[in-house]
Amino acid sequence: MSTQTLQQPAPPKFGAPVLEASGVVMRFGGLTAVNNVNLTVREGEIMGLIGPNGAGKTTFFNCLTGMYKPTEGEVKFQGAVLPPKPRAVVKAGMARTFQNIRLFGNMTALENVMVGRYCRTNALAFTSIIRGPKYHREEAESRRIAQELLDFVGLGHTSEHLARNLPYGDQRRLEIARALATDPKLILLDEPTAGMNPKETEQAKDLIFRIRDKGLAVVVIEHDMRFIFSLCDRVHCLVRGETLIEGSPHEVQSDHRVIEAYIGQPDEDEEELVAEAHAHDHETPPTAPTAPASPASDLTKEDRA
Amino acid sequence: MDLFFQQLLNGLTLGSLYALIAVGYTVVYGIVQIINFAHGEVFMIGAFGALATWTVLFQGQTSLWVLPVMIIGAVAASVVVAVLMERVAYRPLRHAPRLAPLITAIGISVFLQEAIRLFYPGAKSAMPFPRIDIVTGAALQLGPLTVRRSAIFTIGSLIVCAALLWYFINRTKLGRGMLAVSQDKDTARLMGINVDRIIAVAFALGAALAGVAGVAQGLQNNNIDFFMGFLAGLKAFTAAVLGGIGNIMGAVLGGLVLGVVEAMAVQFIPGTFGGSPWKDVWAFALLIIVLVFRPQGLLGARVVDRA
Amino acid sequence: MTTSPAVPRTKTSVNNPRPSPQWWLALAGAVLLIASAFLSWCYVPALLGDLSIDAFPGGLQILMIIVAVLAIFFLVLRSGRMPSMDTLLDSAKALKALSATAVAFMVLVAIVIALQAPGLANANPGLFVGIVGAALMLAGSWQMASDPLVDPITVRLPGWVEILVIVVMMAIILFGAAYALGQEDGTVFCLFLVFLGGVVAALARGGLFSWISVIAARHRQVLMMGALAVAFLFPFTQNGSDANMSIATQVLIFATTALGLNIVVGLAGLLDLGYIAFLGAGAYVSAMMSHSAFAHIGWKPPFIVVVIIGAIVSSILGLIIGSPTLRVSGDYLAIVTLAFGEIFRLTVNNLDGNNGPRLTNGPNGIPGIPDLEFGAFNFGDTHTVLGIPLGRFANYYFLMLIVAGFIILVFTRLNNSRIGRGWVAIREDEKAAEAMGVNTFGLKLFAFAGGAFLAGMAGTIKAHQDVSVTPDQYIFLESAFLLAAIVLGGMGSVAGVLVGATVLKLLPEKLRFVADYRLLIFGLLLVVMMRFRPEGLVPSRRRALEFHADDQELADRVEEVHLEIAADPDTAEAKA
Amino acid sequence: MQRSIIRLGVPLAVAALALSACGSRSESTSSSSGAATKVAKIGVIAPLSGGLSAMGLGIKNSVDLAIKQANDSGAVAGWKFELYALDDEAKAEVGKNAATKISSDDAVIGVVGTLNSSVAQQTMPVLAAAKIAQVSPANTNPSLTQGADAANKKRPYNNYFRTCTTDAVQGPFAAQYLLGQGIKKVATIHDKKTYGQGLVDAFTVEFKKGGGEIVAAETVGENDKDFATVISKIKPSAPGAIYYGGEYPTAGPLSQQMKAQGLTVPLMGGDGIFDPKFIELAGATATGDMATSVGAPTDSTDAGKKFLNEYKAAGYKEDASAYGGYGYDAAKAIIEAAKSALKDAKDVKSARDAELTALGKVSFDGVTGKVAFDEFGDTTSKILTVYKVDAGKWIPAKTDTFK
Repeated sequence: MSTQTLQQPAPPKFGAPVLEASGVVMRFGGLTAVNNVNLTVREGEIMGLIGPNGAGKTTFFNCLTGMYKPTEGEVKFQGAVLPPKPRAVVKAGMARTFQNIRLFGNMTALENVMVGRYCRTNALAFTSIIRGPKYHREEAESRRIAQELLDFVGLGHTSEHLARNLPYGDQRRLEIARALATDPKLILLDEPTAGMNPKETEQAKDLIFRIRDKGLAVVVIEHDMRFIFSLCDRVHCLVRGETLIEGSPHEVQSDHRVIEAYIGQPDEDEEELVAEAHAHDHETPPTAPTAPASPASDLTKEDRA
Repeated sequence: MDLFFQQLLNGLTLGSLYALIAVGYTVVYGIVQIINFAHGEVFMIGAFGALATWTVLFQGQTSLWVLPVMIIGAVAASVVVAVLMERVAYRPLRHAPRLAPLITAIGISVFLQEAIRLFYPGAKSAMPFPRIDIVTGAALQLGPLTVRRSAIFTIGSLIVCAALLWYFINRTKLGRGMLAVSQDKDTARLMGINVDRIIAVAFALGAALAGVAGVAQGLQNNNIDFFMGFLAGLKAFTAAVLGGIGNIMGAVLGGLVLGVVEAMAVQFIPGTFGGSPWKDVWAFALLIIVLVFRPQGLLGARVVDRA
Repeated sequence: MTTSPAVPRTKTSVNNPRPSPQWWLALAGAVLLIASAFLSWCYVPALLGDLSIDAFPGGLQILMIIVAVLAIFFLVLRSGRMPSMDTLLDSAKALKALSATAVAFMVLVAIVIALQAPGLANANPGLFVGIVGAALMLAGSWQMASDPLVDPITVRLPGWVEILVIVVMMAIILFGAAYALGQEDGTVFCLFLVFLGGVVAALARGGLFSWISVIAARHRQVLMMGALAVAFLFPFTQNGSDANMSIATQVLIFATTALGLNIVVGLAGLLDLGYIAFLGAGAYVSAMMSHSAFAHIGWKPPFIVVVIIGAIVSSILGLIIGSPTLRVSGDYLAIVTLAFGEIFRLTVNNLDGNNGPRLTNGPNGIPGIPDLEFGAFNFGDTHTVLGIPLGRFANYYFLMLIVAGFIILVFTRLNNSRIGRGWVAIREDEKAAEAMGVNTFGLKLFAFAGGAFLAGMAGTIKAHQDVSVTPDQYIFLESAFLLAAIVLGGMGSVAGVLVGATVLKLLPEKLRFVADYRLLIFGLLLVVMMRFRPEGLVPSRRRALEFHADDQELADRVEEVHLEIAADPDTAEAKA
Repeated sequence: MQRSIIRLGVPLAVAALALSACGSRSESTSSSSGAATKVAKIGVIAPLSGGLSAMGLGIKNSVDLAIKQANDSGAVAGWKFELYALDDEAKAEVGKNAATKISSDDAVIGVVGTLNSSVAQQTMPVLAAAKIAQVSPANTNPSLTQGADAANKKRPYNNYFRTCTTDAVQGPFAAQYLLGQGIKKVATIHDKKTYGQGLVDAFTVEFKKGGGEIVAAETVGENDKDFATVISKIKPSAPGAIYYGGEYPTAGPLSQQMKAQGLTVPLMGGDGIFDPKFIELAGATATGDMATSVGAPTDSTDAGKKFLNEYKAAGYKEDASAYGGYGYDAAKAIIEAAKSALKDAKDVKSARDAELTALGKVSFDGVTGKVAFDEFGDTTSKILTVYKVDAGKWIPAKTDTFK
């Protein structure tokens, strides 16, 4: 279906609610990472999720995408409560990217995206062995869609390159393409511009707008305030796991508590400099700045494992 | 009812052996998250180390005072082998895919077995283990209970080793270092802990206990052979998983439980599925059941899936 | 890194002046080597398959002729007669390797004569002529400089040439295998291995294989056909002797099982240490349903049914073991499968009526399993085809060949399909795969049960081929051997597993004199492989990458091949 | 790479040249000598490597000895025997390869082997197809000769014979002996292997027949080391003796642990524990333990003494081991049969039928007693001996013919 959506015109802002999270609480043993957060995202809306390090943004993401089961509260997607299983969530139409890129390094860009098609195709072992016309049709179909998505994010030329060899910025975009391949209604981007230079950041912003214009709802975690405020329709600010404020970029921007919350945190510009430095040598992604103590870091811990 | 206690005692003896070996698996796994399949062979090497010490130094000697020296010999042998193993085979693979160290481990254990079989004089078949007057010899009668002297030695050495180990890990600098590394290698390294050294120490610790186990086994069954490590190792690993791998006291508990289960299976499971021929089946079945209902083991914390 | 063909052309003309003194030297050496082959090497006829006759080269001498001829070929290349080839093959490296092989070979022969004749006094002039020749070759090729090469990918020969190359390669393999199996004498066999290793190394360094591999990738079907043809023709090279066929059949059964395991380990990345149990399950099912007097199951269905039942039974076992453990960490799976293997062995060892129901005769196993019979065709009899008698084992060999073919088909097709991509994704990053909607648990379970299914199938045939099933055929070591075949050959690659299986089953048969050290070497081999070449001898490209995460060049290389292959749609199949 | 080869090669070459000093131009040592006589090969299939190689090599050497003697004495005019020994690693598959290899050699008249019953199960059919006689010195599994069910015996392959007695004889003999000693309550233990289980089953039947009582029947795993549980289970039933079916590596420790746990009754077993190693493993407390073995004590009969001396004289590295004598007799049997079979045969292949029939009829006094085969190919020799451990040695206690 993503093919049709390509031609679809931008839908009117603030359509029906896609995602409704109410009273979400996430505890790890003693510490409460997310405490009673409500979030509603509507069709065609870009929602920004900001907050200082360790505010529980990523943890909240994991609750939404079924990686964690919220200790309390429920997450409704298009009116239905989702089982806390990533697969089910994806199938329902919610896709995500990762704060620290998690591509399938030794697969080509195209293959990566085709993996995204997995949940929308259904060739079983038997059919894959017999390879009737139906199989070939499906295979060709997902190959075509994957290629289109690569073109859409501007990676069409690199379809046969191995993911691990792509420059950092392209890897982020490839991850987005992979997420889009699952035909989502809502896409959650975890720091999509981390470690990008201003030019790439602009491209990213443009890309996100085009995704929105496909009629998808978008939730973005970002540190880069300028990016967020110029991108989002609404912004939701988390501090120490609790909602500080939600509103239009303007409201949030002008709220003094938000400023306070960020005092003592590493200065944004500084962070950007670091990020740019990394973005220029396209080798290693900068590990997103997270205090070791924060719950957000135990995903990354498992990466190392 | 006497039989129950008798078998309980037998089970605990058997279990103490498993426990001594199991600790090795658990310590290593807790720190480097690899299953050192070759650990069973380290145990076997320990037994042969003791035998060699005896043959070279006190051929024919049977009085108690040679025992400590034999134990030292055993521990030395197994520690050397284990540390070499770590250095030569495992360290280079620390960042390789999970499969690599596992296959290496299989290779090592086959290699060690064969090395002993081929190069240790007379090891092609089972070899008699030296008798030590006080420790082997006629059993003691406590009322209805028959207590083998070797059993006392085995259980005793488990208690002593466990105590020492607990002290080492919680009270010494090195031990705390191990805890740190098991929590988070990279951070520990940043804190200036020599991770390589800690890992080597972990292997050595496990090996030392395995060495003691080797002596205990020898005294108890009065014979050793090059293949003794395979099944013992497998059982010990089962015990480690049972107790919650990565958790030392868990390994001890797991070992004892496994031993008792085996003993009771021999005595009390009725019908054709009972008795000695099925006891191993029951032991392994227990492992699978535990993994189904409590993957983290009896005392283990949540196991992070490292797929 | 892809240099345009133009560059080397100029280069060659620079650092490759027409026949230099060293060139002549090498040529003289080669000629001398050939000449020596027509002289007597050794005074004792009993030794090394009789090298004592003048003018009629013995087996080993012919090997040397081959080396020399190859050397001359490369020398001709070097003289720049065939520029197209010259830019493709690094004649210098090849020559060095070849002459090194020749020297090593000749010296070894000398040593063997010195030790077994005994005394070099029994050596004839021919031997020393040969040694001198080899030495000259080495001296000549020693200082030769390599020319820069064009990347084989950019070279395109007419299709029929490429196909011809494949066919020739296959033919060589066929006769090589036949010859190698023909060698009874361990020493001769070893010398042959030296020769083989040397030549292969030479051609590899000469860049021939990287070229061939590209061709192979272009003509995957042809390659498959060729390989199948070779395998099919092999029994006809044995003119009736079943001695080698029984080995070949076992190699085939072993390889087939290993292929099944390769789906589990190589594709899905699950370590299964109890795989032999699934083979055993199949074998026991078919034994218990056979007409053996020791079989205690009354029902005797036709064999086809038995095959299916056996396969299903073992896949059910797979499910029972897999479903709980595939949820927890992979390490646990390893140990549980190992435990399961033990449970299986103990159980079949017990079910004799005294302990548990009377099914398997316990340790006695089920002997006297009759040969298969499809209609009038009895697998026990010798059938003569084209005047060549094909014995009992040849029959089973053909049957296994069909099964192997089937499993290879399953393997390759699954490998590059939706399912295969899912498996790779899981191997690469299970969490991410899950988050992309891949049914990780389902796929893992399927791989596990599917592998068991295939093993069960092979097992049902193995039972009849073996005539008897006993518990001691299904010990842990056998599982380890299967795993080793995969590791040795190369995870996730069909050719690799075939190579690995052949090496592991054939060498022990031929190298009887190391018999007692076999396991020692085996253990060492595993460790060394993991340390220095974890991806195996014939790795699948992707695996090679996984094990050398830092190797950029390799990664680039794989990419180019990708781009290249993807260029022509007919070979889209060939994607790694 | 080629550098390293040179570094290796040069010294090797030098060494080779040095070797050439020793060693003179010897006349070729090929089999050209005695080309006039025709060659008949006698195969050996036994574990020549691995854990059981000790026994396998013993068999091989004994056969070699028998062949040498036959050739020296010119047993069959115009014929010369040759040894053709192949390793089976005690693995069925490898044994089958060996059998196939042998059966594709037309000069083979008969095969001595195998050690393991499980291997024999796979070699028998292969050799049968080529009508090659197989005489085993060690297989004790009754079904090899008597087929699936003991009730109505049916010989599976007519090319298979054996010089050792089956468990069906040893077990009952032991039972009779114990009853004779006035021991009426016995506990049995076996290792669940073909040999051990067969032995115990046979023992049990006879012992009950004789009015004895089996107070406990246990098994131990082949890899078990600690028998405490089994012993504790048996102990309360207060048996007068333990009858063990299995081999010495398990029996030795079992005996020792029994005594150590206060179960101080004699342990009795078959020829599988009749080995000095048993005493070594069982230790001082082994005194009083018993074993049955086939034939009169090897070193008691003249034939036995003669064999052992000749074996020593031939200077083989490995000693004859438990089955050397049987192997020697097996080879002798094949040669005996060959006397009539090969006498006026033009080649071996055509003589094989005759060989099989002749084997059925052979009868001579061998090392291990009288060598002759019944209609199933089992040895008719029923002479057995009970040995007792005394002062760290096996002492013959009673030699008798089994009725």
